[in-house]
Amino acid sequence: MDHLNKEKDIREDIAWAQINKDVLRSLEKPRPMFWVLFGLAVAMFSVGVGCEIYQYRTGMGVANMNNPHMWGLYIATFIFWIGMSHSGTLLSAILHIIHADWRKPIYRFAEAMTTFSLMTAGLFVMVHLGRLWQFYYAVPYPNERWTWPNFQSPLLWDAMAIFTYLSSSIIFLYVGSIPDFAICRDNAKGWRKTFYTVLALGWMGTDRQWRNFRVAYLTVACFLIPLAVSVHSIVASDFAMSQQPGWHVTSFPPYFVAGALYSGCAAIITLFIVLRYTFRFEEYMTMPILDKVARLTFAIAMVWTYLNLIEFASVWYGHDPYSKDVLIQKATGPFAPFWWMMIFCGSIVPFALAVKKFRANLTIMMIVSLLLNLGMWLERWMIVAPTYSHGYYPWTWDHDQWPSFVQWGIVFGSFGWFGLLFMIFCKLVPSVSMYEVKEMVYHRTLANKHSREA
Amino acid sequence: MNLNRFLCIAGQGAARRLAVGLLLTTAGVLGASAATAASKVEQPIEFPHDTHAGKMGINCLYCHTYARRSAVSGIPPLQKCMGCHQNIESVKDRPRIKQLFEYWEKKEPIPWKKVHDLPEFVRFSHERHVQRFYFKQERPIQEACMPCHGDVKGMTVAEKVQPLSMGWCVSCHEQDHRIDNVSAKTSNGPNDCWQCHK
Amino acid sequence: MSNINRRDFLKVLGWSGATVAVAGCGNTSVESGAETVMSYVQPEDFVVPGIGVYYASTCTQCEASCGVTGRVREGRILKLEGNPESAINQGRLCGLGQAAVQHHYNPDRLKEPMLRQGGSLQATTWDKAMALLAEKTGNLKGEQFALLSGGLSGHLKVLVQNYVDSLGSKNLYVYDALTPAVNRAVSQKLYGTATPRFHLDKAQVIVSFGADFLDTWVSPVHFASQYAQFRKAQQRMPSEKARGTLVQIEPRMTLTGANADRWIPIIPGTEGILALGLANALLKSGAAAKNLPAAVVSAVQAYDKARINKETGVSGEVFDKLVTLLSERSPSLVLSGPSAEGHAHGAQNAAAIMLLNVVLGNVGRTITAPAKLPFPQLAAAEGNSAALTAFNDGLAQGRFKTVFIYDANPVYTAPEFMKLRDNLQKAEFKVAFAHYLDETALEADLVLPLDSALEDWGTHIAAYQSGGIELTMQQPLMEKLYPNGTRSLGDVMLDLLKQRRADEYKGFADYYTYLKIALTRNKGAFSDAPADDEAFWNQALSHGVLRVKGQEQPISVNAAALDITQPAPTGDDQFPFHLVPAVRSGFRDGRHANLPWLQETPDSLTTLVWDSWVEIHPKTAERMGIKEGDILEIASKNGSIKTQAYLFPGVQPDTVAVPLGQGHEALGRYAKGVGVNPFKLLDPVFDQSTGELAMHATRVKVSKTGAHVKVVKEEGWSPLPINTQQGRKLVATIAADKANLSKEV
Amino acid sequence: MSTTYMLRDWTKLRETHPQPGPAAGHNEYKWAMAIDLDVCTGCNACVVACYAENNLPVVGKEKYSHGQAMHWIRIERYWNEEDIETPHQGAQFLPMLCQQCEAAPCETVCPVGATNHTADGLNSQVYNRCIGSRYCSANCPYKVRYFNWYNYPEQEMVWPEPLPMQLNPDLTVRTKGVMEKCTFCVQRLTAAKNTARNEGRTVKDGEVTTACAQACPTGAITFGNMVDPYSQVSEKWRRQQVELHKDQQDKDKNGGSNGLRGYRIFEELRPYPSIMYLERMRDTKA
Repeated sequence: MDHLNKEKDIREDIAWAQINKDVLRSLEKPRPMFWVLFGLAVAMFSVGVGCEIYQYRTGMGVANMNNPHMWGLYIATFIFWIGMSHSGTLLSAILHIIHADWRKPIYRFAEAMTTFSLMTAGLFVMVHLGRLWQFYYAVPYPNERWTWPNFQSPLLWDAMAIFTYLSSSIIFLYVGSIPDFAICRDNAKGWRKTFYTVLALGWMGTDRQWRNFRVAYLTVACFLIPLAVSVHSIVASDFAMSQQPGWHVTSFPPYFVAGALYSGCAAIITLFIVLRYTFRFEEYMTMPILDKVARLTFAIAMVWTYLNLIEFASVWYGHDPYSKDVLIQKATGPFAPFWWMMIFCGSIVPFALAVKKFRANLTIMMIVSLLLNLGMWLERWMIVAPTYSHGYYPWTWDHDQWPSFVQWGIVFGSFGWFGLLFMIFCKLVPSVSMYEVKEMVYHRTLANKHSREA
Repeated sequence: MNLNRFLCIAGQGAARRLAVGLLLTTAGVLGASAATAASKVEQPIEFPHDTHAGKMGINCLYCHTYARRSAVSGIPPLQKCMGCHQNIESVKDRPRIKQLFEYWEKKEPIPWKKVHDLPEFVRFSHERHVQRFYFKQERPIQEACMPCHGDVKGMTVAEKVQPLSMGWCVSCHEQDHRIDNVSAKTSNGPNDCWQCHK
Repeated sequence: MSNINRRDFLKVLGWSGATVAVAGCGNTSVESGAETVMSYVQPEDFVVPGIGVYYASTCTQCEASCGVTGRVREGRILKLEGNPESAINQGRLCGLGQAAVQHHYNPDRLKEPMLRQGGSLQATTWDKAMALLAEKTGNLKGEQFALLSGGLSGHLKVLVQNYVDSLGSKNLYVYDALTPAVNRAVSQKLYGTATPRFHLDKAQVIVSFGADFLDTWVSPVHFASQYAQFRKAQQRMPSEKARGTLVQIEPRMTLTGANADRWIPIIPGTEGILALGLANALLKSGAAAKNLPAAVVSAVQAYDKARINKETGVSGEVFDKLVTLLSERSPSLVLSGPSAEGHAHGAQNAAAIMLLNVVLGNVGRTITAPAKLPFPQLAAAEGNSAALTAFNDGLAQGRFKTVFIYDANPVYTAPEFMKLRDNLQKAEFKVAFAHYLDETALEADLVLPLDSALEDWGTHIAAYQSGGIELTMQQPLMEKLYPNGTRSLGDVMLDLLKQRRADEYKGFADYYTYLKIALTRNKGAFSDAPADDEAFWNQALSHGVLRVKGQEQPISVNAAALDITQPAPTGDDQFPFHLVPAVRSGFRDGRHANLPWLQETPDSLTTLVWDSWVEIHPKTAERMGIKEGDILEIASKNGSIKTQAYLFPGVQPDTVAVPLGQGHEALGRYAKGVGVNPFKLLDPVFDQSTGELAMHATRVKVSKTGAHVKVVKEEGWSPLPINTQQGRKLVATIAADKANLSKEV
Repeated sequence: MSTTYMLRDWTKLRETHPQPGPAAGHNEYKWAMAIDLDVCTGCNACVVACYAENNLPVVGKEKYSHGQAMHWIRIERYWNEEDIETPHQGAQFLPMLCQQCEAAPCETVCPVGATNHTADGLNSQVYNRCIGSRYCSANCPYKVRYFNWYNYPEQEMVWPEPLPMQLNPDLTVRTKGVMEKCTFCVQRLTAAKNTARNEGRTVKDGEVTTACAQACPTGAITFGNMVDPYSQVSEKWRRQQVELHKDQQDKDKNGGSNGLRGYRIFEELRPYPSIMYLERMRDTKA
């Protein structure tokens, strides 16, 4: 019974009214600081928009891509954001299925993260297109030209997978927060009242509603898990299905999924700390929970490292001299600094999570989580760029191509966009699931009672 | 693909556009933009096709002489018009003919307006279609031209009666057509993108 | 067909930007009545809209005079292709030739005559201009007039010559910076003909001392097709079933060198020594010494292997291989090229090299005499640089009052030491017949814009005739772009001649009629010419080639006439490097630098574009700590240029090479300010016997400036100092004797 | 490509391995090339010919330096690794253009099917359909696909008046954001096929050729129809014992010491390229 002598995930004597009060406080009129940060996000986003407009009117050339560097930061960042999106699903869906109830206080914002990062990723697919205004050619719909997209193309699978994943995770997020909307409705005034009334869909908390709710929630959760796995496997097959050296690797799909969960968890840690600080959620986002998330992250980090090593090994001992060539270039060529940085951030830094003392220190956790995310972003870039600069065909090798400010600007902007959405979310939707926390408290008390009786 | 069939049955122009439009608005828009309705064009001289092709029954290829040899059917050179009209005293004083003579004296070509204009990236060959549907199948010329140009006999200046849009072309290329007037062998139009897209 | 008619069916039909589609602008529906469609008033029945018509003409991009056919659609010339009728290029055409359309459509072409008023050039009219010419040449003493022209041939040459005569002047200077004049002179001495025919296809071995016959030398396209025969064993006579072997000996690798089985770098100027060494060794190994004067035989004794190695830098082993190769395989062919001839002792070098053909008994087998041209007045007058020297001296002494310049850009091509720009000012009235406002035109007082080669009439007889003599026809491929702006030089010359000898020339309305009459009059001179004049003329135009009945003549050998004495190689501590001004097939002497296609086409060997560079051997570079892209200063006694370094293994270690043709101060938007002009550096060294400017005799010193740029090149990044296949099987190479050619087609 | 065709063509053109002729759906034509590297001198005539025929934009120095040149055919120049010091055996030239692969890596990955296989065994690129995902180029082992990074017709140095009058009306000028590549001069092929059809025959050997092959001063490039067993090109392939549908030629199986010069680049990647190169020869006695 060692969990007894451990610090508790959540206080069991906390009053339900208290929970409502604390959480609803996060929806109150924002402090000035909020507007400052908000303005910052808007500024970042508009930088991105500016760059995109420039690129849209002048042509992709301004991104300083070339032959062979046909794809650039866009695709890399696209994968990064898709990866991010796995956090929510992991916490809410997977942990929900396996009844890890410590997830309850933190899954809501994780899900939001899923949705928003997917929306961001979607944008990058668009930004990447040479003829954005013709994107609808990729949509399979019966049209006057009698033409259809090419269903063989991984890119098309991508588009479809992402769309499905996005829509279902939105549903998941929404369904999951209906009871909370009801609570908000009951406590809100003015336009917020109507707003929440609409969203709450007349939730009264009757037994029947609860029963249906549970079924619905579970169903969507189950539906979401395979999606989450498939979506990143498909993103992986964008590369694995192609035949370029360094991409044409069977282990890519699991590798990508692991990477996704990894970056997802890292991002959760970051936002966990941020929210805990801004909304004073110490009561709910407690250190033990952070500790659990951190340990989970560490585990995934090790899985990722393992898969990484597998990939290197398979390339190194494989028959394909070209891929080996690329691998060597990654380690020694012009991209070496970034590549080693990625190894460091991705495989070395996580060991900090293995240290209990560090796990207990918010500052360190913050830094670590940011480093992890950096590492994961670099990983994606190191998948895309080196293969181009050193592919099959030596005549087109290009080692001094560097993304132009346009590319950097749009990547930068995407973070603004994400922040923007997230801040709006925090002010409209309770970022801690009230009803589930109540459940959690209730279960814990029961559990303790039993153990005391025993 | 069955859907396509359905659309095909739903037929050309409006009906199909409606069907598509119901299925997806974007498509509806495209369809509409593609199939522009019959439009009358202001020409420098209001040339009466009905008289020439209809009353006189002149073979289309007599004036549009390049159609059998070239991708473009060609607007008849001024010389062609004069070839006949110099000797037709009866109509010399008609206003249109007067105009014609003016151009001739100035030795400058008539700035006809294009009626059946395809996008510049389309590689369409009159030659092939005329060869197949007129010479090989030995149909009357009007019949060979009608599917695209409509019943010119009934028009004064030519009017665009078909959408001349991709789907419209494909709908005909997908059908089987007889090789010639003797054998029962049929074949459909080419379907490589590059056959029409340049 | 009459001239009037031509104009009508060459008319441009309803041209607008829209005629060429921009794909994917996404407008899948086209509004009716938006565009007008034009038709001919009176069509020629062979002109069908939508179908290209081909007209034969002649390429004037270089002296080779290849036959071309132009594809004309709706009255626009779209593309030039080789004319299969022409024995010179047999339907093939090099990049330079194809780029002629860009001369024609060039945005920087002169569109109207310009007259210098108050220091600057102002637009004027042709009538004013012609009147002015009449005035300026009216009461002029013959010796006060000079005409500097590029290479001339055919009837234009006659007209120009006659005009110069009509002024009582002797000063017609035909100048070309790049013609192998030394070679011509020595050939004349040795073979009795300046332009012997070479039969590359018949040779088993070709040893070329810097003759870049695949790219820039004499008649590249023709030699290229012969080279193909020479290489493709299966296409040769059964008697000689071997694939021809090519050895190239030169300080800087040319395209021909790049295709050689053996490329031998040599210290510039010592080619003659090597040649004599070979002769010596061959004679020792029992080559027939017939028709070799004893003097020569004894003279070559002095050149033994040790000396060769010491003075030329060619290793004994390589030397031996070469000797065996030449003594085993016959017939062979030895060519002498610019890099051997561009020295003070260039003629001796050439002589020593050509002597090998006598030693090897190639004369009469792989080298024969050209047929005799019945009308010498039409024969090509090839330019030479001695002409420029003479012209420049005349200017310097202020002997010329009125100067005409046609088809030459001396201000750009003349070396700094000539001070030509200043000397030009001494002539009081300078007329430039030009296509562009080039450096020379800018100095002129009157600039007269000429028709492009694709708008003009003309006849050409190439100096180098591969088989029977060909007279190639040049005819307009479309109506003039600037009908009132540009004129044909032929027409201008006729008008000028009418000013002088009205009665003599009144019969000729214009250049066109002049040509027609001139040709139809003596059509007897051409083989299979129809009796009827019109038929003959139409045939001439449709084929673009007239075969001249010229009787064959045997080739003679006069080795005694040769001077083969070789000076001892000299060093120069202050200027340690030899400078090779490398000719680029695209730019030649720089006149084509404003053609975007040619600027964008990578240099075959360095793959650089849009710039100049200095080629330096990697080892030398390493020694001097030079990296690719470092800006180097190349300084000779007469000036210096700064340009980027390119590490190039195909250059002899004490030699640097800078490509010609770039570094224009004017000419046009694509050429201006691009790269540097090595002409300016050249030392005042001249070939002793011919007075030709010795292009390869300049010594320079190389120093780093510290600046560095990214070299813009086609070749990819490579971890090695030079670009290799990185172990991929891209270009596979097989030993010639391993290859099984018997099966090939 | 309507659905009917889409499905039919895929089964026909993708599943069967490309035996020239009906098996692979080549009814009358299978265009292919043989390039003899022994006579290719690297003179760049083909490159200029391509610019002239296919309305290729001249991008200028600055864009060239970014690797954004648009040449559909490029002459590559390699040096021999053995004698880096002095290239005694000269340089190695390779004309590289779209290999018109039978199982083209680019075709399968295009999301909109803008590039797909024609019944003549060409690898078509439909500019109007292209949305510029650049996946095709990403997957091309030869990197012979070129992307319109800018709207070249609008760039003032590219086609200033009157240069546009030279543009070939038989094909378009590509706008920004679309991929383009060598088409084997499809506009010429189509014209030739039309003429042939009108006369109720198929195109004769030598009746049509590509701009590069036509210009080549040494005739290094042979172009023709592989379905026609008597065409020059199929003759060459046969003599070299190179078969279109093999990813390893029988002649190469036992060390390949048979003196035959024919080979295809990156054959082992199984794109089944339609261009056969003939090995360059060097006389070792020289």
